[in-house]
Amino acid sequence: MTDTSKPGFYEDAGATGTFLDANEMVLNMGPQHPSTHGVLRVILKLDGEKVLGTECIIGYLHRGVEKIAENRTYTMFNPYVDRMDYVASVSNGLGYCLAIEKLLNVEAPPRACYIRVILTELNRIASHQLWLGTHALDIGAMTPLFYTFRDREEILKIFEKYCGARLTTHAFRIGGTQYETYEGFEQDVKKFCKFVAPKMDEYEELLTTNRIWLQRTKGVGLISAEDAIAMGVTGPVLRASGVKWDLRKAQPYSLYEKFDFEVPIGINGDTYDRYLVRVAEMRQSLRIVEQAVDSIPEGPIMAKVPKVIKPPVGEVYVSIEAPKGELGYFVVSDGSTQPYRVRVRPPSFVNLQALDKMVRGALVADVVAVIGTLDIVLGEVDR
Amino acid sequence: MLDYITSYFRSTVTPGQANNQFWALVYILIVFGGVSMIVMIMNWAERKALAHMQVRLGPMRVGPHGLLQPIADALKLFTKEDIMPAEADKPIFWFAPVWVVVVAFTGFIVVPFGVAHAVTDMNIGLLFMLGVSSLGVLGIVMAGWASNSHFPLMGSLRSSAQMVSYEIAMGLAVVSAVLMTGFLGTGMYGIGEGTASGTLSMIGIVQAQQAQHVWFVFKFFPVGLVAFVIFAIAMVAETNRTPFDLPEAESELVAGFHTEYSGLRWSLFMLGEYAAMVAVSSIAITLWLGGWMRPFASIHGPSIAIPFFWEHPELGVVDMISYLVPAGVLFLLAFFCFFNALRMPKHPAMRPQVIGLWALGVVMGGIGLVLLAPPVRDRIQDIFWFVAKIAVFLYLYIWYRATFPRYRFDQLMRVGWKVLLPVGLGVLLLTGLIGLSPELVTWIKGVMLWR
Amino acid sequence: MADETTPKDQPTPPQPEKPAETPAAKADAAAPTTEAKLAETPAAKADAATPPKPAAPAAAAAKPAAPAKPAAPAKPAGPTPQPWESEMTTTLKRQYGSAIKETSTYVGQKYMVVDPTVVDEILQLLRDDEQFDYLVDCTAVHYPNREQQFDVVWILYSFPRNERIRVKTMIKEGDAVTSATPIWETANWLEREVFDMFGIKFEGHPDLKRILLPDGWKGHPLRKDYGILQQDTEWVKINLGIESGQ
Amino acid sequence: MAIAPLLRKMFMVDLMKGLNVTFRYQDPKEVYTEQYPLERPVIAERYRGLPRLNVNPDTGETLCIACNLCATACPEHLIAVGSQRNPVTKRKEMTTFTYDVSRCMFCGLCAEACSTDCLELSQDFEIAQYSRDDLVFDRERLERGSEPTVYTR
Repeated sequence: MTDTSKPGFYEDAGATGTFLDANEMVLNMGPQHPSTHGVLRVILKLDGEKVLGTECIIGYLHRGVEKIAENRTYTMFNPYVDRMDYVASVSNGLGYCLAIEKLLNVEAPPRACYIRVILTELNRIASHQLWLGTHALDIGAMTPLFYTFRDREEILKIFEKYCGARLTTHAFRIGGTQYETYEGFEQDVKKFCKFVAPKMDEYEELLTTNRIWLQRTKGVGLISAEDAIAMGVTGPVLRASGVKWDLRKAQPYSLYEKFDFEVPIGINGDTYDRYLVRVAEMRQSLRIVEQAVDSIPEGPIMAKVPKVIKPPVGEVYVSIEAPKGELGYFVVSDGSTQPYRVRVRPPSFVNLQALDKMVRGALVADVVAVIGTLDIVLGEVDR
Repeated sequence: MLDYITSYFRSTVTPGQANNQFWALVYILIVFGGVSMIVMIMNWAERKALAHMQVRLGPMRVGPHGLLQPIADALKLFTKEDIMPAEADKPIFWFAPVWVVVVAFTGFIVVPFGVAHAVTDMNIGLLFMLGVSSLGVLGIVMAGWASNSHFPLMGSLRSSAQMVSYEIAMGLAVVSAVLMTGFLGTGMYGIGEGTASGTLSMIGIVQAQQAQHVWFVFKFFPVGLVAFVIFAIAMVAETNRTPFDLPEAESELVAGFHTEYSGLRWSLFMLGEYAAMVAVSSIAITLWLGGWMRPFASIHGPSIAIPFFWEHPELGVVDMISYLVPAGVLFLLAFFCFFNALRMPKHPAMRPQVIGLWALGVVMGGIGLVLLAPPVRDRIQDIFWFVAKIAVFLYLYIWYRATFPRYRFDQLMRVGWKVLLPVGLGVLLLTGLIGLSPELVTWIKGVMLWR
Repeated sequence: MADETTPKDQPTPPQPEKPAETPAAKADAAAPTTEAKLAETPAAKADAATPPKPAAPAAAAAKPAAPAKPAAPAKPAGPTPQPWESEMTTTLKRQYGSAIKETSTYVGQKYMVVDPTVVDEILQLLRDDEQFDYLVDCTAVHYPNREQQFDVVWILYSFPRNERIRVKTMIKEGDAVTSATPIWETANWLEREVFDMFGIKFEGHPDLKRILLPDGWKGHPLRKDYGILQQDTEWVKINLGIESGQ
Repeated sequence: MAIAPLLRKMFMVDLMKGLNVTFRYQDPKEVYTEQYPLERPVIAERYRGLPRLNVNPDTGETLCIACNLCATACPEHLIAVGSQRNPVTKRKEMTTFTYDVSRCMFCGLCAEACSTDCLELSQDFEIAQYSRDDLVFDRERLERGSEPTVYTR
């Protein structure tokens, strides 16, 4: 473990140069803490309640996914990616499958793409709902959590019916999808869309105009567009800073170019904007789902992929717009059945790095709000 | 001795005023038991109401609809291992929860549950109450300091800052209400003849509202209302409840000042907190909501007489109906019990619970019947209305908790100092001006005549 | 946990041998074609065939005239790296000459292989002049059988151009790379992770220490000579007080 | 300053809206909780739960042909199939089958690989056991399949 009590652990240890300056307090937040979203450990250097600096200590959930990948065949590794960002496992699987498909130079048939889009967007809604609930809980509003979880449950039910698992779905396979839609899939999805739209209004009623919510989120965790780009922050966090960039639009994959949706952006890059962006994204995802389910084509769901996947030697980097940001897979193949190297570019990991910048000078309560607003999943940060 | 005990029956004042120590002791025990009971019921009700607001069911397994859950929890907390951190300041760590509970209950000495239903009536009752309830912060600071840990320390520091700043707004609002007791005259804008000095006695304040035929929340509308709202906000802050629950902010400070506490000690903190909630609610009720008075207490209606049942020539039909409300409420509760017993899942495992619910319904109905008996009925009135008002307040507490996010520390301070304090000052000033307006008018006239 | 329930060993071949067949064996077959195609980078090709180098039939696709060497039977030809020429690459090549060893595209993805000595300058230049303002990822690949054991890869993206390139450099074991942290702040943690997993040092990094593994951990797990079941038993014993489960 | 926002702020309309939402939800009809052991959840047909080895319902013979595909497909290598060549029929026959559920991640690759629909992930989700050893299922346990938990008092 990091020895934080060592003198000089922090570069700016105060004017006296000693670490234990009388004005400063070191607060260890986590890894067991209600609002570090898992096992994140943040060491805060405080002046009263003011944060002078942070140090993130991660790795408590490190499982060596990249190492495992080198010892599994391409097909076998597929379920493991679900375990990284376990609240958006479908997106993880999609990114992985797309990367290997690119390596194999095959493309999933349109029907598979549509199914993928539907599930991924549903997963995006689920992920954002989970984020909204926990974020609100961090800020002290406990009720939205239950509403969002209730509505997320409907998505999980669809997942369960479609691929047999609720969280770690393993829904897609290299070259398409394994499962044909079940009887009544379209109706279920449509019913869900109808059901959830008014519920989203309810979340907003509870939070969007609430003065306490506004005070807690406006101007908190500011990050400018330049900083956000320099920090490599992606996803809603970047968009809330005003950068209109969404991989689904910029470099469409899985037939996203066929769908009509908008990329919501924020202005100030504060916590409130990120909240608005994510809520707007949920609605846009609903739009995509509705369009996709209306126009889902008939056809095969699996491209012609050999039983034993042996991609030619080469390396590709394929990334998708996961709910948390750009999720990339850098896969190196040596021509064997096992990947030579799989590198996952985890959005949460990179976004978490911006924490220090965002909370310096803020209060302790803001640290919690900012951790929440970054929407990190420690499974993905630590891999 | 027996005379000493029975002599109090003829008294119409509180045991303290009657100088009857025995009955004072009995009252203390009753109040202690009653408040503890309220805390327990509140515990259950909070879980259930919160759960239902959050589309959950809440406790369902221990007893019918989880009714025995508070008891089970209390048992669990009593039998839990009592952990004291090795580095803690042990005497203070031990003393802090005791202090919190003692202080929270001490205030109840002056709370008038009825015209004669208080332990005693001090002429500075209100001051005593405010003073004692603000002592609670001391226990919290002690707990935070003695834990020798960062989270509790921050929680307790927040708590002390918060309580001090909200005391002031609270005090201003209270003074406004106290001023109103001095302005005689009836009705909302009844501006009195002369400036009788007000009273700080809790019973005196309610009696002033009775005499003026107005709850102070409506007096000098909207001045009284604003003062009440200030107090209502400050009292939530004072009791560390959402949205002002920073000292124990669960998501930031883990549990704030009681992070290191467990088992019995922790439960004492909870007991103290809930008792404090009841205490401040009763201040608000006494000052603004007419204390033990029923709503529309000045409307009596035509007088009526029913032999053996209603023989109060001075009271009217409206009074009679209101006198039946307590029994009615219990019958309603009994009905709910029966209704829910029928709706319980039909499962052999649920059988004891269903039986329990039926039994509870029967008990409720029985109490309701007892409350119908004229002697009981007449004496229970004040207490019933007071407790009913407390229940409304406690419900509000739960409701806030379900809805609001938490303020940040600096914002909390801002609300206290920059919003509530100026508004409180304004209200105080307005109360005085409106109340003194006849005098002011005469004075201005006098000045002009003298010219 | 012990493996007694699955006495059968996993079908994967032992780890370190695996990459051996790839670069060494197949490089010879593929090198001549590339040599003809990319006159600038013969040297880089010859000693190490790091860049995605398909098996022999792939070479045929790249250069139809060359005699196709039948390799893996009935296996469809994989794509090959195509040379990538653009304004940017010519500028860079003019400026750095042979330090830019290769500029190619593979299945439409652009990448360049550069010399480790100039990589920081090139990254700086790419950010400042070519608007590659976003460092997507920085990672490494280990090739134990090569003299220059590590590929360090920077994946860059340009918001204005909507374009993605990879910059690759090859370094020896023990060599250090100049840190990209002054160029992109995001490189901080990414480089720490590369250091943690591969033991590649980044010069000028403000705080180069392990990030995912504990500080006292021995070894760098993503190196090919670090087996999947291997772990720092000593660390586990000291810090967790348990016998290692493996 | 516009008067309407000021009034809205003064009368705390924003807070009232939230209070309204939570108040509305007190309706017992809105309760979403499933009282689990009393009410059984609806499990989807495709649910990937406890593994099961199917037997031929007519003869009671196992459907497994000991092809070892499941063991090969399993990412966690937790399936071990023991087989023996039957001297009479010259066919491979499964003798032992071990499935370590404690390490299973229910990805379903084994069931997909099975060529005879013998190995299948059933809808049983109640697989808690008192020890890790109990989670290593042998052939007999796998053929017994789902054993719904019975709650007794």
